[in-house]
Amino acid sequence: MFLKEYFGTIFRSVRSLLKGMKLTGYYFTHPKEIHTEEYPDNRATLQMFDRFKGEVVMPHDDNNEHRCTGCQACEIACPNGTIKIITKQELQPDGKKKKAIDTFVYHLELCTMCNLCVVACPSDAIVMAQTFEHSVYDKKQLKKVLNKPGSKIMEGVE
Amino acid sequence: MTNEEIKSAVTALFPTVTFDETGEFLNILIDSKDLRPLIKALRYNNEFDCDFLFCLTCIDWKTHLTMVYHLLSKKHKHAFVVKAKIADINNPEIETVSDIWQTANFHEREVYDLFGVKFLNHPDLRRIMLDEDWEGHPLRKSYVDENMISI
Amino acid sequence: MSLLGEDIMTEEGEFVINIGPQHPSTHGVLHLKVWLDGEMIKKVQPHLGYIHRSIEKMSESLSYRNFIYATSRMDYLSAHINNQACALCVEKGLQVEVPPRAQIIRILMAELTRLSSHQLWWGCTGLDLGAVTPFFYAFREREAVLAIMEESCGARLTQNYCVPGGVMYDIHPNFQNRVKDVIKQIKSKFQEYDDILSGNVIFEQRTKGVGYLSPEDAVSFGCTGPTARGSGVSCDVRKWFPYDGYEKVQFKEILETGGDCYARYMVRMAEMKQSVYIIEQLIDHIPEGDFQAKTKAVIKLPKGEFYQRVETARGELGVYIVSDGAASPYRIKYRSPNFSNLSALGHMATGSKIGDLVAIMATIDLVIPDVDR
Amino acid sequence: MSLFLEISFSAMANGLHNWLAGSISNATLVSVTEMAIAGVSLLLFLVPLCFFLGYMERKVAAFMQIRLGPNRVGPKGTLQIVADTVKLLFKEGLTPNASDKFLFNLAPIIVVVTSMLAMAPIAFAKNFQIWDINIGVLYVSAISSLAVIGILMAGWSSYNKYSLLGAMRSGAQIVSYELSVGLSLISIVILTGSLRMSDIVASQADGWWIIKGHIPVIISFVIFLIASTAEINRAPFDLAEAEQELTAGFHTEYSGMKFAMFLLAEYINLFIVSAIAATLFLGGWMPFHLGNWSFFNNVMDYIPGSLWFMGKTFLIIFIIMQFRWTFPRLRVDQLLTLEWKYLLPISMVNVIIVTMMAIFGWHL
Repeated sequence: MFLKEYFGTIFRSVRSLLKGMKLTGYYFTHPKEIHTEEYPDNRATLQMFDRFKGEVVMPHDDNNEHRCTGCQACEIACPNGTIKIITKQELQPDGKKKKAIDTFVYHLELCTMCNLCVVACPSDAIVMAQTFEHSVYDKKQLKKVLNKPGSKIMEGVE
Repeated sequence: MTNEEIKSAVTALFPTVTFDETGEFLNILIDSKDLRPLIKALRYNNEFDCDFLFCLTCIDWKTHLTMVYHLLSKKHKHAFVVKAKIADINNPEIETVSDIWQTANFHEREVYDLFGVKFLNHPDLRRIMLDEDWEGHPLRKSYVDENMISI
Repeated sequence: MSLLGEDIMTEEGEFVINIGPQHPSTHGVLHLKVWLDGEMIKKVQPHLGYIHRSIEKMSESLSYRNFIYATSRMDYLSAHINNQACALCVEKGLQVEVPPRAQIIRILMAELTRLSSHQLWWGCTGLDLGAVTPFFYAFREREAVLAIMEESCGARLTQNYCVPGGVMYDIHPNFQNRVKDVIKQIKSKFQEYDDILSGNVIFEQRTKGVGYLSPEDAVSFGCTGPTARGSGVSCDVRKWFPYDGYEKVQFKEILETGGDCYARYMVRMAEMKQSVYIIEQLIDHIPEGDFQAKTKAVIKLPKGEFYQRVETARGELGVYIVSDGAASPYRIKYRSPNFSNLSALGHMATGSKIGDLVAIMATIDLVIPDVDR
Repeated sequence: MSLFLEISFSAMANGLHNWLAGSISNATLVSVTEMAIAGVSLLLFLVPLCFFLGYMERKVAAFMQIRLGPNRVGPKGTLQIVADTVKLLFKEGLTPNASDKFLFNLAPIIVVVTSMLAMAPIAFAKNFQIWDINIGVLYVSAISSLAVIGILMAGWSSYNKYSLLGAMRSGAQIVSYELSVGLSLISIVILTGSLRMSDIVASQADGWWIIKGHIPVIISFVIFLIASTAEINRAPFDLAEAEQELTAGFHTEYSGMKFAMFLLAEYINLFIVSAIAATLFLGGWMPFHLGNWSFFNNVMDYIPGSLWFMGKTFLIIFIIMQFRWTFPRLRVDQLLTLEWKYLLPISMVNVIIVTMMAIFGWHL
């Protein structure tokens, strides 16, 4: 009885060990199963998902116009103070003064990519870009101004 | 047990307690000095049998502190809240419950760390999150951090 | 040069080693002070707070929409479920009905999160016990799950997909197909998991009878999740206090009676299969409709207290909001599952060996940012 | 081809000896010079061997773990290990302040030297042997148990609690597994009737012991594999350096070149135990022969003996590597249970059976 149990244990143990070795042996002999993504080499073909939250950008069209009205909804929505909007008063052709953005400052180093600013924006002026290679040598380079120099607000965006 | 039954059972044992039923749970309000007999009864009396303390925390109401014990009975499947008012905000003290529920050990250390409530008879009352030499108790409303960067 | 024996022991003749905060087997910055007698553990004392960011204090100054993102950084492996808990608690205060579509999406995402979390745990358990290879097998499937997250939520770990009233945006059009593919892939790999780890005799030896936690102690220590269910304590919030329509979903609450590391391991392995089962039920039945209920731009909760619990991959997460009617919570408390589970570690490890401590830590499945908050 | 290799080595050695004896009159000086030459050529063999084993281990691990492994430095990553060595060379070899400095620096040398000494009686091909000592098997088993001294020394002198624990574990482990290794070696010695390596190989000219010796020899082969894996501190028996428990065990405090020496010793040990297993059980440099198939046997003969030897050795190295990348680690008490409850009784009974087999001539 004791011997039966003793050798039964050995038999079961060896079988379980061989099972594991069979699996590793299978993967060793099947290099096609290799699952590695060779990242810097596949840069040209690497396609991020279209919703990937890389950084906040402000799209400009061909006439260097954006959709930001300077309402500061994103600034309020941001939990970390990532966005700072400096506004100015712009003289309209009809003589009225209108609020417009002077600089749209975006601190990438503070951003947690929570997407709340994009959701909060009433005029769809900012979107998330799919870039992800953000490393720089100086932290100051992560402070970005999103509106391009000389850009204007698009016609018809209120 | 239903809330009404709990109310009558608790009142029978402790006539001084008051109840608050506005929230999700039945709140049993009590003064910090009378906490321990009530807690013991709630834990060990068969009718209550609250074996699971699922949350223990503290609220700083600026004038006083409130210890909040969320209790659940696995057997009777009823849950309610015991709130103990600590009037002395400068030197808050309350009896420990860590010998009744072992989970209270860590939770009370956390409350001690972040609110400064001293738990009497606690086996190992040290700061748990912050350094031993940290000054002040961060979750108190009166806590001011000079190094804080406002954004 | 002094004699080794004199200096390496304390004055009381105790041999104390520090495991952590930077140690290969601690999953984060956990610091355990371990009193040893030879290989035997006499006492374990966790030292916490290396990654304490005071999320509770931070949340007191953030609006109800904003503080949710911070909870992703607590238990980063079940970030979506943390967000869901906060969103549910705010909804409870606002008394908002979540549209059915949003509920189903939330459940699907939560189960995918649980799946990915358990897969990481499985890999790390192998790693902690000295088997490196399972880690890579686990990550192969986990990457596929995270790709679903990335496609629909835009982020792999810290999704921030739940908002009060529903989810932030609708699921990606590819979502259903991709989930079906991944589920098929995962189901075919469960046998491999068993072959390389579960059935392995060395693994069984390392976990069976190790780190015993009795049901009474499990309740007393406030253990929840697989840690408590391994001891036979029924505590699945999805069954006890259903939220977000879990009452309409069929699944089993996995209970094991062993109370040792092996039982906890088996609970998690079976939970993975249950998660797959839930996803299979729902994936073809996502109702049409809104993905978000209308809420005001500035959310103000009525005066009062709100408690919401959910079942994360590690146990019961409670969100306790005390509101004074302002636009940000007066006091918020996260009852994190890991904090309570960790408190049982010392009890479980006392009397076992150093190697067992690693196994126990692995099967409690600690996430230190959640302990420290 | 094979003859060419074998003869050339003997001829080379004899020629060298004659040339040295002719040019240097002092006999002691001649033997010292010969030893130096042997040592240098051994190093010239061992360092590339360890480079290769390091590369092989990484690739084996990677392929089992569905990844690619080193593939950046050099073609297919072959130079990765060279880059690592260069890194280790330029790293500062720290010595902890409170450590016993003499022993701390001595320990890695002892570990490497003992493992290199054990290379001496290994037969790479016919007459291709550094030292055909008449007690070869005994010599190897004696030398290899010396390695524990180096490990204990490293652990003790580091003045680190992890190191101390690791060293103590290693002591218990090597002392107990020494028995099983010895007993499984003895079963072949009994069958051969000689401790000399060349005799053991010669006795397998008509078939390897693992085939000739039926099940008992297979059992002692398996026991030898398990026990020697434990003796060279490799996973799943790497308790002395159990990463998850003791960070790095006895070599926690070592860095730079001193650490590299432990690594070197580990790979030399791996090679040695595999070489001994190949020699004793798989026929060393003897080609594989099948009964009466003279054509097949001739073809097999055409493959040089050194290739046969290396092929068998690397097969066993691969198996030991696969152990490492498949299994979880045992706990220290289970490790001892395995030895004292399973391996030792079985190998004792096995030795009796083998003895009977040798007496009655049951083997082929």
